[in-house]
Amino acid sequence: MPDNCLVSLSDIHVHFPVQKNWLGQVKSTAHVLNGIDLDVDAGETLGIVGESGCGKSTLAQVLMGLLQPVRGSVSWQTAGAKPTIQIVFQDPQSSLDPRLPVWKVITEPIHIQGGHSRGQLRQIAADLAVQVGLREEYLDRYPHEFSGGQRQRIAIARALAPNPDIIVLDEPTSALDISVQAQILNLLNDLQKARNLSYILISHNVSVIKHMSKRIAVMYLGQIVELGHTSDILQKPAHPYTELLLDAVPDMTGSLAMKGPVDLPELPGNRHLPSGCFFYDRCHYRDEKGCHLAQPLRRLSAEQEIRWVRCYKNIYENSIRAVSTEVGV
Amino acid sequence: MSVFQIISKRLAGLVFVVLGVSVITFIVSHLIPGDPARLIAGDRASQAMVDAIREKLGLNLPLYEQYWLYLKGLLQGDLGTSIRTGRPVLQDLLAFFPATMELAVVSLILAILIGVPLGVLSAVYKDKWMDQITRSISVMGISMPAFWLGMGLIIIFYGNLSWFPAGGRLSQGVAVPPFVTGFYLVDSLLAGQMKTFYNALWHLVLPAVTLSFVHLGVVSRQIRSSMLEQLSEDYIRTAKAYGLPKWQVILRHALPNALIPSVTVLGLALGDLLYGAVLTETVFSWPGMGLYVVNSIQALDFPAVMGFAVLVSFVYVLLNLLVDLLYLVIDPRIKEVG
Amino acid sequence: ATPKDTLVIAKSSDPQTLDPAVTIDNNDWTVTYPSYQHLVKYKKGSTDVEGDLADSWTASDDNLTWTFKLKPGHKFADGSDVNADAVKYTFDRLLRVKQGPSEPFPAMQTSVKDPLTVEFKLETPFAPFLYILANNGAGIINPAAEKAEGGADTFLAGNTAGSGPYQMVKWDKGQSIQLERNPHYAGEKPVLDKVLLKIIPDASAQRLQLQNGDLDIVAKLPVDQIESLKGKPGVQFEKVPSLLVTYLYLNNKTGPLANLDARKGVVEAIDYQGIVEGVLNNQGKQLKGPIPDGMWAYDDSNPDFKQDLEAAKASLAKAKLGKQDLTLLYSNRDANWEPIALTVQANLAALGVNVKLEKLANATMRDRLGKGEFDIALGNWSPDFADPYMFMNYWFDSEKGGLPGNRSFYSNPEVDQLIRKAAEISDQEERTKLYQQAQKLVLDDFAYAYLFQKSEEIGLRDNVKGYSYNPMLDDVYNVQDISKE
Amino acid sequence: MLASLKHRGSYFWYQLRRSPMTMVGLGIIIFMCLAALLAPVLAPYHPDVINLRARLQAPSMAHWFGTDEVGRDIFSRVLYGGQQSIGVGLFVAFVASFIGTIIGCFSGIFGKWVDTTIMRIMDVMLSIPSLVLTMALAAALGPSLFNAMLAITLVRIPYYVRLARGQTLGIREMVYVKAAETFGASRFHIVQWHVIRNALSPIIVQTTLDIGNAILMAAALGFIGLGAQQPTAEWGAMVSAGRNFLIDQWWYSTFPGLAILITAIGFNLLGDGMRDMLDPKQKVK
Amino acid sequence: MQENHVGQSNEQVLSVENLHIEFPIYKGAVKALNGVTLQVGAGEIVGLVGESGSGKSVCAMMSMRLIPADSYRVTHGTIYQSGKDVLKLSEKEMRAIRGREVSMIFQEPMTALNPVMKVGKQIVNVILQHQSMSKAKAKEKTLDLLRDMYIADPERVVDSYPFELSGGMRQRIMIALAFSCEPKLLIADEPTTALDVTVQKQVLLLLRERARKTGAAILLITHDMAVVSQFCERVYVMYAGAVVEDGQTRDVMRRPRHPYTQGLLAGLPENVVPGTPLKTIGGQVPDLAQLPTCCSFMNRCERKEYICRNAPDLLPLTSDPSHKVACWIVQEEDERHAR
Ligand SMILES: Nc1ncnc2c1ncn2[C@@H]1O[C@H](COP(=O)(O)OP(=O)(O)OP(=O)(O)O)[C@@H](O)[C@H]1O
Ligand SMILES: Nc1ncnc2c1ncn2[C@@H]1O[C@H](COP(=O)(O)OP(=O)(O)OP(=O)(O)O)[C@@H](O)[C@H]1O
Ligand SMILES: [Mg+2]
Ligand SMILES: [Mg+2]
Repeated sequence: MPDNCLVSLSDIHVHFPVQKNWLGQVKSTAHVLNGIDLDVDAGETLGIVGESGCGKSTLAQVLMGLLQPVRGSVSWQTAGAKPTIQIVFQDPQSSLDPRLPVWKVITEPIHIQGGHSRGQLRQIAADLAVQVGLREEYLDRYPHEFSGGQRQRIAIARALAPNPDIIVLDEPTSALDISVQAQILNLLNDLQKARNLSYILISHNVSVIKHMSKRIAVMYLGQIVELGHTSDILQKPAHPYTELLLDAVPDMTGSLAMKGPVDLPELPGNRHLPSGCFFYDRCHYRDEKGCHLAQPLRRLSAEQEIRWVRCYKNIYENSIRAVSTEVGV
Repeated sequence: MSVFQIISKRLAGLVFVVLGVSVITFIVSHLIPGDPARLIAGDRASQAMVDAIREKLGLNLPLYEQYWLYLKGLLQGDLGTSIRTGRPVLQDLLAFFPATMELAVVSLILAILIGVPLGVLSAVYKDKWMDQITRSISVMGISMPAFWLGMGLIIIFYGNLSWFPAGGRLSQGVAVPPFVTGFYLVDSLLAGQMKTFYNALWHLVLPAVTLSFVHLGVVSRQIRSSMLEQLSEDYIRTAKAYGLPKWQVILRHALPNALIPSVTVLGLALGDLLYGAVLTETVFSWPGMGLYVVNSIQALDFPAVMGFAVLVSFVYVLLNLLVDLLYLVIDPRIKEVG
Repeated sequence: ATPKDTLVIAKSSDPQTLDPAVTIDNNDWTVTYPSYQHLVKYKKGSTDVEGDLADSWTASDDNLTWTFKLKPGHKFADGSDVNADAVKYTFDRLLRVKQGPSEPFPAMQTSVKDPLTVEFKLETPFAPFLYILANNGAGIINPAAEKAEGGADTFLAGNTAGSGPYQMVKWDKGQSIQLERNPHYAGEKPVLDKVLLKIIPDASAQRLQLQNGDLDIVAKLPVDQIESLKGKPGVQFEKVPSLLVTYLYLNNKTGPLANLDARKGVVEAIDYQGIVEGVLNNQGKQLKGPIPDGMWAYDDSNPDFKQDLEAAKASLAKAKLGKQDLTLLYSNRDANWEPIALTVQANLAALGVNVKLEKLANATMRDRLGKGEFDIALGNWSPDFADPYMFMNYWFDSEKGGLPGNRSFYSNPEVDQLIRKAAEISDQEERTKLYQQAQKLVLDDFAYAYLFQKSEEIGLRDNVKGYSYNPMLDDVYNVQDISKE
Repeated sequence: MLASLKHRGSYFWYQLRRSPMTMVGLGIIIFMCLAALLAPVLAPYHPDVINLRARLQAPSMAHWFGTDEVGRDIFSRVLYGGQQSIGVGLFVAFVASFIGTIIGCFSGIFGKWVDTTIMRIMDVMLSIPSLVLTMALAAALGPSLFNAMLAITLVRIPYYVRLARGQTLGIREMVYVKAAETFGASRFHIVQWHVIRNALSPIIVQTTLDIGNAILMAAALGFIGLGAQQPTAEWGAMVSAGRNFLIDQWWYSTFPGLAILITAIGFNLLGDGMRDMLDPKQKVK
Repeated sequence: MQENHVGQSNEQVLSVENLHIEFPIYKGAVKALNGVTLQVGAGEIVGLVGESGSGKSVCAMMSMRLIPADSYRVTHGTIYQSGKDVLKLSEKEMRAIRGREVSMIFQEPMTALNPVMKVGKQIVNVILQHQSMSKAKAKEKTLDLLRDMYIADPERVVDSYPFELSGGMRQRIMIALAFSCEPKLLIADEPTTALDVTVQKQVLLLLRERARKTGAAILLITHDMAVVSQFCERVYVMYAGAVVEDGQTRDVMRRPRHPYTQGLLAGLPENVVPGTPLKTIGGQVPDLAQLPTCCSFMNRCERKEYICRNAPDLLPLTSDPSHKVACWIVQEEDERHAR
């Protein structure tokens, strides 16, 4: 484990009871996280991609301490005080209380910690507003009086207020327009440099992840199926799911390609976990040799100590993708 | 949730509610100053006589013991004996309950038959004159003191026009149908007594109109707001985008969806109708529980008041159960949701 | 319109119980009184009594033993004979049940001498004994009721078992009660087959139905309804005297009115004439003292009460009431009480005395009355038997303080002595003297404020013949004498 | 800030003007409240002064609404009665919503057994016939307008508890509350900062609608004789007293009855209108 | 992309001409559309992109006149559907067109279907509305339509309620519904925004396949540039209620001419080296209730000049008439170059 590791998750499992019988006994369970191992280093941006419902937001909630895992542990790796962690949610509309003026929204985390006068809080709010590019005059307005991008700036200001070490960004730009998305991504990058923040960036927009993060984790059905440097993974996916995902991402070049018949990708259910490889049903490469067994997350090769994959087959070798090097404009 | 689950959950609730209701009414009715024994014995009775009666009724026991005795009876379906009439409370209540229930049910049907179309029209023609009129009607209904309306109707339709009878359930000389459900309308049809049926219907008109007018407002207001909600939903846009005729969209798509959240309101409205009947019954000499209860409270007839409260809350919980079951039928989504 | 063979009478509420040994409510007597016979009955329209089941009777000289001979041939509705055993059964049961109706009866033994002779042995002499035998509670019950399902107590609560001209055949709770002729009734056969008592709680509805011919008889209409009904075609009114009196209890024992001058002030302040005119619409007359007109021992020589604000002011000044509020209790039992209470309040307000009105449920009001927690309260009183005893002994005997009758908690040994003596002797003239003497004393003490005795107006359809009112039997109709044209 | 308030004010007026029904409602309320407040100035007679010799007079120039059975001027009594009736409505609605909201919010935010217990008690209270409970309570406490008010308030509380709890459960799921939890916010903070503020509009709407409701309920109690005591003028009690005179002295019950009807209509129209206005779906930015 | 032009003719299934629409609100009106001009030829696949609030949905909804009649005002312009003037048709004539000649798919497959009606019945209803056939026939046809959507067991699916199906499945049902009466035009308003990329790909493929088979034209509304560039032959770019650029997708994506389009594409992470700052457009979208008379992009434009105080028209470039731009500067520049 590297020295600058801030937090490490090991073998996190989260289940939700979804149906109870009349005695209150659980009849069926949603297996949302099924063994997550992950380290987050200081100052890095870790991207997490995966399809809808694979447990990304749940993972964020575990990190925030909003959920207690049923198994596994979250360990904070610093010697001194526990690092502060904050979160920015996807939808800036619903993550800001519509009835609070902006300065109160921004300073809510420190207000809760206590010990600041009203005047101090306003000053802090004003400072933060400037940092995220909001005008100080706006502090008395209410969230609905702002555009989507400005609201997301407010949310970021609020996350910065307690001086965090880590910020979890749960789809921070997916509710925003392209032109605004660019502003927010730039802002996040600037803030990271200025404050040596760590980001955990959750998104299903691969290009955003690619732009922002050095390292990414690909999630599938509550597990990390692939982990490694962004450029490596995008170029040479080692897991069939990653490959499928990357194939589906539309790019700016060429036409939509028809690869085989139009099949119906039914998303996996998390009520009953498969006994073998979780991706078995959708996998083009499946065989009867090892795929019926549960797959551990293993190191891809001895020399690439940072690259991990949850597939015993080595599709990596022949999966070199043509990554577009062409840039528009 | 399965039918079984719903029923078992509600039944557990029923026990709790009935217990709670009995405790609260017990406490409250014993808080009322006054001595029922004295009431029975009469003004001029001596203290010795009053004491004797008190002892006979068990009113000299400590309160918790009285309650315990009451509870024991309750478990055996015995609501105690009315202090005022000397008859078992259950027997008294059952004599009055069907009349109240018939009035309430007919009023509810009336309120729904008129209120739902009004609500739909109001939503479809939102902010048009149609909406203004239907909303005026419903606000009038909600704001109308029922007893006042009832008195007015009697004066006009009995006093001046003689179109309807002044009160009661049947005219004198009209055969009372054999007891099956206690609803004269139903029983007379079952017995084939058409004359009784028409007579009973004729007697029901004014009280039912009075009582339903109030709830018509509640119903149409509810339907209006849930219709408005549904009409702004995406699937309505879809239906329109595929060229379905306006009224098909409204009646076959929006209305069923709007009725779903309204079922709770309608079910509870029946409960309210039961209580609301108290005042209406007084005005229309309707032989229901209303008058009985008012008299019982004034006569400190604890067992009767408690019996009434327990019975009505029982019905109320059963109505909730019915509403839950109705959801199973009309809302396919329920089965899935935990 | 109503059927020819049926008399339709309005009632405001269902009877509570039909057991003669339990009911003390005139409202129940509408059903029970014509269903039972009594040893003696009131003469038509009078407070005097005559034999009903009893052919003749004698009292011993010490007024302790009463012997009654029964008329032969009277039969209960089930056909069995009315005999001495039934009489004994009735009175034994009455004293055993020991509820309201037994209250006026002195301790006594009943014994059967022969099938048509009964004897009552009283423990103390009781002058009005004969009169209480005409009470509803003394209706002779068929002993066969014992064998009914649930026993007599349960059966009699909801059924009749008597030998009167009618019997109850059907009771639709909250709607109507139907009486039919008793086929075995030995007296003169009633004209009408059936009597239907319709339960109509609302006075306006009663009035409209009478006007429309859906009712034959309506009693107790509010005065204003009567006023406007008069002259409507098909409706007639019978004005009848009544012994129902309305008066104010003044708390003699505790509170500001324990002071004689304060009571005097209150009595002098009230606008009696205004009440009779304004509230009653002249449907009644002022009282001159505790004993109303129509009852023997009534003293016409007493002056009418008059409002005299000057005198009242002086009396109140003497009493030094200070800033104390007076509470006035009343209930919703009588529609006239509220305007009366308001009048009293206004009258006293004119003298600077603040009266706080409290309108209570009847049961609650009784509770307060019994405990003496009031300054002034409104009350109605009607005699159960036709004897001044009903007024004088109940109202003024210091031992009957509180609910039993002396609601003012009045206490005067001299009065006690006079009225107790009057209750024991049987000579009416002697008794009149004693009662009038006592009456003078209590008037000087301002024990109560006597307002008025009401005269009833009964509304009838104009084809109803033979109705007569008995002041002792409020709410009871002489249905056996009534016919319809 | 001031500009924003001013803007909101004028926006409120704009919406009001667009909804004539709401305007009518507001107009009625203002009219009735003014009439009640100015009763001492407007009333031609003292409301309690009796005149047995001028009883039950038909409406005339001297007595606009006629007189009652002790000769009091009904017009004056209707004016003064507004103070009682509207006062009761306001008191009941505000106190019940205040208490109910607080209980409901905490019930919703604490959840678990606290919630279960509170909601069970509310279930029980709701399933007791409300009129009976009110009557029994009013009888137990002794008849007076104040006690009737307390009784109605007590009976209305569960409705607000349910409403506020429902709102709280909804708000508790909002992302901004999730966010506050990540800052380590206490439940008290969440209720104070987020829940109360956001649950307020539907509660205010309900409160407005309930004022009319409470006026009707107080009138019903007055009608059975459990409300205001004589000589206090209160509309329900007046209707009840006039009931025996309805056929010939129609004016006695009719005017106080109309007053109840109109006032209740006013509050209902305003409440309806406010519901539409506060409905976020209809909001135009 | 020449191979894509199968079945295209000169017939225009949808033609919107200089359309201005406003919604009256408190103190004024929201000018939602300010001169939109767009054409969709038969069998053509056309994209409509723009930021949120730029008027894409209003434009689509207006083409089918689905906006409540009393909530908007048409201040200028015309809409033609296969030669019929949409703004002048009666409601009944409009109903005959909806679903029959033009269909629509919406963004949220979750809410676009009636939640308490079985999906089969919903499709059957639409078929019976427009085609005279027996109910049994209509049911048969529904099953066929679902089979065309590669749905394995259509018998089960027709008997399901929408909530029992996944998002992708529901969107397939919507596509089946849209093609049920073989319309000439399909308007798809962000049909894949709510879907995962893997599902999005399948849905888009299906859409294209069905359109090809039936000869229908598609107007695809989206704000995903990548989807447009992969899927559409031609694209309209909207800004503040007006079309600012129109041309072959390849041309527009490779060589955007309007400063707004340029800014938009430059802001895409796809188009820069990872980690480097993204280009952004300064300023904010104008308030549609207070639109200036100038070019609506002027206050954000880096190249603004005096002339920009008048609103420009969408005009073909001299150098490439199939490429139209609404910008004085660009038009002028192009003319200079061409000369
Ligand atoms: N409280 C809960 N009870 C039951 N199931 C839950 C609960 N919270 C989340 N889930 C389930 O857990 C799964 C993962 O949810 P999560 O929100 O973490 O997904 P996600 O990856 O963030 O998806 P998205 O990309 O749509 O945001 C989903 O299937 C969801 O239904
Ligand atoms: N009924 C209406 N009343 C007032 N304004 C409206 C109405 N409908 C739409 N608008 C306004 O019209 C403008 C265009 O809205 P539209 O929905 O067409 O945008 P869009 O391009 O589809 O955006 P999105 O990408 O968010 O779907 C918006 O500013 C919107 O607020
Ligand atoms: Mg998520
Ligand atoms: Mg849109």
